[in-house]
Amino acid sequence: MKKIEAIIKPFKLEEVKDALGSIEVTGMTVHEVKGYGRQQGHSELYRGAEYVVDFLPKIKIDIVVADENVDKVIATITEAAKTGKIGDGKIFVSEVERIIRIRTGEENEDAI
Amino acid sequence: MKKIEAIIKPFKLEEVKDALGSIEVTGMTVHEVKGYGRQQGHSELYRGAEYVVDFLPKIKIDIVVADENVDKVIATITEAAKTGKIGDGKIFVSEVERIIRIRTGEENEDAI
Amino acid sequence: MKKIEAIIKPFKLEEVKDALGSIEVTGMTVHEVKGYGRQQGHSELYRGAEYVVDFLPKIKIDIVVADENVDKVIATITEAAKTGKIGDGKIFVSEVERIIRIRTGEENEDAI
Amino acid sequence: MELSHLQYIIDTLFLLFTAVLIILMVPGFAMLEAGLVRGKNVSAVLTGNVLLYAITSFVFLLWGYNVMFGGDGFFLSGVSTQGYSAYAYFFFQMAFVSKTVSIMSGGVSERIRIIPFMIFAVCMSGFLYPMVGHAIWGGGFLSDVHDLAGCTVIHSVGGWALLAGILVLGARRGRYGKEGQVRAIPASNIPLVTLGAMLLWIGWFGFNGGSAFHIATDTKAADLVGLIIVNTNTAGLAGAIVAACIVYMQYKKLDITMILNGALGGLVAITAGADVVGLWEPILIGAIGGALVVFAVPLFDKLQIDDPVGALSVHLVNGIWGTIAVAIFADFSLMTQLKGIVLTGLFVFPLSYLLFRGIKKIVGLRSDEEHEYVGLDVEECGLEAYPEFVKSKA
Amino acid sequence: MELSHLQYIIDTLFLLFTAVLIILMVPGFAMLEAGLVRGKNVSAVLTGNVLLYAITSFVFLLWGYNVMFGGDGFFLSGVSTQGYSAYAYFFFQMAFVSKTVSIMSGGVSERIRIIPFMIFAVCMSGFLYPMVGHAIWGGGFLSDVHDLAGCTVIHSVGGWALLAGILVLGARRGRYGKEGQVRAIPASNIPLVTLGAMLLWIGWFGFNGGSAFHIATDTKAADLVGLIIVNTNTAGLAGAIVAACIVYMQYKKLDITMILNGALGGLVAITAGADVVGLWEPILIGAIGGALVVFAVPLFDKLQIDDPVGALSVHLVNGIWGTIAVAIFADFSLMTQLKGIVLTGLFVFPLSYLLFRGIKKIVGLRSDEEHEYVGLDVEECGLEAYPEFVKSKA
Amino acid sequence: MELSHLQYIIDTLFLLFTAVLIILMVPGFAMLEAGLVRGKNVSAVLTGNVLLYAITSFVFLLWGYNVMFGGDGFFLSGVSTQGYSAYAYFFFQMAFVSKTVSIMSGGVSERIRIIPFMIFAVCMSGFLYPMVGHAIWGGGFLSDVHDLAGCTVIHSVGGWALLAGILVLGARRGRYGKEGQVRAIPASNIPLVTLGAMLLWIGWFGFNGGSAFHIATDTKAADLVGLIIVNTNTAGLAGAIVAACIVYMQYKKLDITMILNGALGGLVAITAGADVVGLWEPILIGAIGGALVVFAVPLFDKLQIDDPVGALSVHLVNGIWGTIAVAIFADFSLMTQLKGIVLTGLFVFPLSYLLFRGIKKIVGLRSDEEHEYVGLDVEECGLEAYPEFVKSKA
Ligand SMILES: Nc1ncnc2c1ncn2[C@@H]1O[C@H](COP(=O)(O)OP(=O)(O)O)[C@@H](O)[C@H]1O
Ligand SMILES: Nc1ncnc2c1ncn2[C@@H]1O[C@H](COP(=O)(O)OP(=O)(O)O)[C@@H](O)[C@H]1O
Ligand SMILES: Nc1ncnc2c1ncn2[C@@H]1O[C@H](COP(=O)(O)OP(=O)(O)O)[C@@H](O)[C@H]1O
Repeated sequence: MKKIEAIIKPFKLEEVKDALGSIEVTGMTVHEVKGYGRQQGHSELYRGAEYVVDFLPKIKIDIVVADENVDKVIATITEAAKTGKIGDGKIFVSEVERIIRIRTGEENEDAI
Repeated sequence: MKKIEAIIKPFKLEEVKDALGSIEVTGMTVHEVKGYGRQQGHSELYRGAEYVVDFLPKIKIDIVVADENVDKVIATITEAAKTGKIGDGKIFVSEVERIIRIRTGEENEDAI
Repeated sequence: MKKIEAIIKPFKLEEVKDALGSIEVTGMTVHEVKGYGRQQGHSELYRGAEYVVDFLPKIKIDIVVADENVDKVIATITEAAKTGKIGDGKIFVSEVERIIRIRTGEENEDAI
Repeated sequence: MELSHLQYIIDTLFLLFTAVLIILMVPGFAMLEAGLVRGKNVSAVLTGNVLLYAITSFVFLLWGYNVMFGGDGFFLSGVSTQGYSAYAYFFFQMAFVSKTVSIMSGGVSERIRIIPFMIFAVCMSGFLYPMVGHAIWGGGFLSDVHDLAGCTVIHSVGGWALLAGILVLGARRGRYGKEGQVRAIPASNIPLVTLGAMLLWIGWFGFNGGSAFHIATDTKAADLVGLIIVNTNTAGLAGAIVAACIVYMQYKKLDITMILNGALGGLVAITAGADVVGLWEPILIGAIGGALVVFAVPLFDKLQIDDPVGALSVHLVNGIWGTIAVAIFADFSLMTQLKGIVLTGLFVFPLSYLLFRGIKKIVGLRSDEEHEYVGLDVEECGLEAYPEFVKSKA
Repeated sequence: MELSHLQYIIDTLFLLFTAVLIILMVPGFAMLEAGLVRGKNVSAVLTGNVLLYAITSFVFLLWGYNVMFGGDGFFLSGVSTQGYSAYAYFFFQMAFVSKTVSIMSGGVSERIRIIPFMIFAVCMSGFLYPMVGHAIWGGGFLSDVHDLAGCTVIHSVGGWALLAGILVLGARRGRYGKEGQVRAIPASNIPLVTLGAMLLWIGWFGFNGGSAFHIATDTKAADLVGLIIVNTNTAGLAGAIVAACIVYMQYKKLDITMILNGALGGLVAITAGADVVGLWEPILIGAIGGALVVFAVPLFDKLQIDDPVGALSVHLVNGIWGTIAVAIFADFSLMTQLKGIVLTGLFVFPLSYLLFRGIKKIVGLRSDEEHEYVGLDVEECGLEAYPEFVKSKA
Repeated sequence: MELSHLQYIIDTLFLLFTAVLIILMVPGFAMLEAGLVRGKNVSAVLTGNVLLYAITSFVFLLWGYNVMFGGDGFFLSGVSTQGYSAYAYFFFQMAFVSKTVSIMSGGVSERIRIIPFMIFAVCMSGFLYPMVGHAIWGGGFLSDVHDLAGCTVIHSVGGWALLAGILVLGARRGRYGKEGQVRAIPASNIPLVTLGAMLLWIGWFGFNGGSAFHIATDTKAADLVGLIIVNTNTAGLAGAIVAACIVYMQYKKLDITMILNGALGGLVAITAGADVVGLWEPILIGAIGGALVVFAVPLFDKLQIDDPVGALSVHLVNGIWGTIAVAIFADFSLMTQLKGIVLTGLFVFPLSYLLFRGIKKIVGLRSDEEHEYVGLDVEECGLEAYPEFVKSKA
């Protein structure tokens, strides 16, 4: 089982969620984060003094899926989240060893 | 060493923390997240128009523990966080390769 | 490729970011979290009643880097985030299997 | 010193007192609107409210007052008053003018750019409003319309202009789905909404009460002022209660934004005739006013006329209803009242529409897509309203 | 035109002015309470405040005013006034009535459902309050109790009813631990608390000052109004300062919620006798008032009487203290004052208790466990007060 | 009953009305400052504002009033008044005193500890302010300076003391970089800033209008009050508009904090001479006032004089400008006005500086580094202003 962490632009959340809904993704967890990357922050003037906004608001979505679904999920996210402009974000994939559903105690694939 | 990520209902945080305190868990990191899963969001009416709340507030707890403690921690969380109703949440376990305590530079098991 | 998760004191964020900027780190993602550890919370009195603040505000930084940069990044963070007082935080390192840059579709090392 | 001098003095104090109450409506509108929009557009709405008070009052001082009261110069020079200080009278009238534009600023919010809107505000306070005001209050050809404190002169005028503005601007992005579904966009700060509405309510005592102009003519004048203020309050009460009842019956929830809109609807509805009805009529007038709001809000949404704060339902619909109510509940000609309503609409709506189209063409009216996503605060004001606590939202 | 007409006019203006100040207390209470409760219950508290103003004022207009002043009809018909406009007098009296229930709404907040509370509000404004008011102010059998602006008639009445309500309701879930530990539940928005308390303070000038009813009888009447307002302010100052000193000595922190409660305690304490003491007595009266609040708040907690905003300490404790203070600092009978206090308590507390029990039985009073966790805003109002920035809390 | 008694009564009512407006400035300053500081220092700023109102008013009641108006006792005993109630006059004067310290509290915020600041407040309200007040208003040796409502007596006095305070305190940590770069620290809550500024604006009508003291002497007195209030408003309008124009030309953004500061700058600027100029001069006076603010704010930053809310630019700079403007736009001696400005500065600044140094030495003045990081709210007040929604910030 894999954990897919996708960092996207906030206003893309709705679209990504809808796109994932149309494939077999049944759960996800969303974090509000701040990102720093090639997309530079912007600087604002407040009362005549400069004020740099380094970190831009981003959304991180964690989705844990069975191995066979990884490619599909990545493709779906990539398509829905892309604007083609810098700052579109990244996807990280890593191994998950065990999953437990708290309500039922089911484990692993059954618990996704 | 393993990282245990538990997604629970917000009002269970206190109980889970207390339960973990009574076994040997000495540290944890808490995220406020929004979750999407079998537990459907609800829709509200605001000024006569519908308004769907897809994502429900959840708490994600990260706990890094030595391998031998994983089962105990999972059992403890499962017990404390369970309400039996849909939306109770999930636990994900993954491998951690290295731990460093910033203050002392200690590594791995010593740093937990 | 590795994911480095560093939990630090909030007011150290600026310094850590600057220090990382001076080595080859080009991206990071920041979470606002609450931490529980050796550093005890404090208790306040509000209207004559006690009120315990268990969880202290912390910043979690996720940085995904190529394997060869892990040591340098850890050293840099450790140095910049250290105050020597309890509660300085921890660094966790884990394996990342795949990276995708959403904008271009580039993968792995190219996508960092 | 004669008795008449004391009357002059008391009436001056009375006008100053009521004018100050009216100016409390400036923070009133500002808070109401700041609370009803999303966190990312709050500073822009507030900036608009402050600037429109400054600009419209200034224009009215320079020449609008003269246009309205048939003077021919600048400042107060062309207008004569009797029985109270000319300054107090001007101050009272000036307190009215920004209301006409404040009414609009919530309705066009979350997408209009501030500077183009201020250009419209100049036209409104320098021409449109004083011309209608002249016709009805300044001795013009609609003087026989009974409109105590501006159901038509202020609320309908602002409402028609707002309707024109919304039609030219279009809806907020994402507000209506492809199949016409209405997507609610929740208010960001309910305490501000409540504070704003209550300040408006309190300001209304000055708005309507002061429109008697004299409290010191004789004891009857004092009674009349008392009656007007009691009636104003009664209509607000009735509007709130009826809106609460309907909203609860429909949705099983006490949506406070609707209840407050209902109260404001009742207050608008009594504005034309608070002086010519007894104690129980305001209950009916206000109750109908509150009900109209609750029904009108989803109706405008069905027509995809996107009004973030319900200003059309409160001010335009009830501006019309209140002006008609005078004829129903008191001894005034329905035809005359309708004439006032219709001619005002025919004058204000097309002109406002053309003005907004012109402004759109020449300097642009609406912020672009990205700025609307990010919020107008950063683009227009260079700052966020709550930089430390609003979460990332698109 | 005679001089006496001018007096009539000035007193009318005076009553209208002070009544408007009192109505500023409506947003005052609303903001105070909205700031003191948790973010998830803010809209419910605000909705309650708005509706109770609407409903109690409306009931008072329909029949409460007649009950209170011995009339026998509806509206203002049965009550005669002299020396000022009957409308202004009614408006002033109406401004008082919602206070009695506003006092309570913070104390029962975060668990009471809105509609059952509104049923109680109808009983309070239609019967309980006007009956006590009749006994003390309306020429009833307690007319010899000196209570300028309602230490007993308003603050104690609201306080006793609140105590009954809290006893019937019970504490908020999680407020008291199994071993009786008190768990603090911090206020969500301190600027609102401050704004609310300051609006109440300012409203109090009208509350007490206007209760002189006449400013224009002669220069002494004007002096008396001045004295009342200065004394009101002085007691507030003293309450705030003493509360700050005690709270600092006890906890080494300047807990602003306690300081503001202390100020309000001082203001309540001077409400009975601001007109019959000199300039220095209010210092003592207010200082004791402020001290009482600081000591009473943890005391009620020890008794597990859960009052989220400290309303019992401010209004009930100081309503009693202020009524007694009149006998201590001015030439009034202690027995008479005590009689007023005790009989009011004996009348209001049991009846309120029965009423709350009855409402609980018939329609339910308290929200269920899950809604209390999630917050009353969503359940009662269908919206959140700060949807964009309150974090997930249980 | 004679006519003169009615004049006495009306003037008393007038003073009470205007004093109440001035006291609206207490929440005005509190909200303005609470909105402009960071979320972690909001409760501390609010506590300071409440306590300074309580303490300075109390000191003024005890002895400050006597110092100012040449009495020799305590309370109101040594001062005689004529033509209105002595209580009303005292109340009006008392409403002024806290302003002098309120002006300062934003400028020293985010680092000053509350109790040392309150010690300064006692000295200010008990000695510094009443002594300057005595010199200019109380029949002292600067009586020929024309200063209607305290451009010098209040705004400059507060401004000079603030400058001394800031110099002794130093800047907030992190505000200025090593190479002197200025780092902006954004306001945490723009609606509060707007509400506060608007309440100040409205309070100013009482501030300046009431400083005529009489509205009932004759019709000219009533006209004068009307003129003052109109002029006050005009200068505010002009200040806001000019600040908006400049800020937009410089930065292409409508920074609302600057626009509101500009309005306040215009209001300060007209405070000395609103009674001695016609209708158009306030436009110029206010416009220059607004412009001065926009230029002064970054200037003070260049000098590393860290003033979180722009109080020096608003009150000190415009206190001076407004006092000079009287000589430019009306028939007063420039030398006399300058003498008033300079002597006040020479008196207040060094004494305040010494006082702040002394307080620093004896009890400490500034919070330590860690508390400044964490925020003063927790350390000073034991609570957070927005515990549920401010994010972790350092
Ligand atoms: N090495 C990294 N580790 C963790 N997060 C990263 C890393 N690089 C980028 N990110 C996240 O991805 C977001 C987008 O990256 P950015 O470089 O701005 O754009 P792009 O991926 O389009 O080149 C960043 O804001 C940050 O949150
Ligand atoms: N595949 C998944 N990946 C990441 N998070 C998930 C996944 N499935 C569920 N979650 C998280 O767990 C929470 C509870 O899941 P849900 O399906 O609602 O209930 P249950 O686990 O009781 O069936 C969700 O709100 C979401 O935050
Ligand atoms: N086992 C753990 N799992 C996850 N997070 C932890 C763990 N231990 C500590 N942390 C995080 O690190 C922070 C600092 O830890 P703490 O024990 O207070 O200080 P120190 O590392 O200096 O001994 C905690 O607040 C928490 O967020």
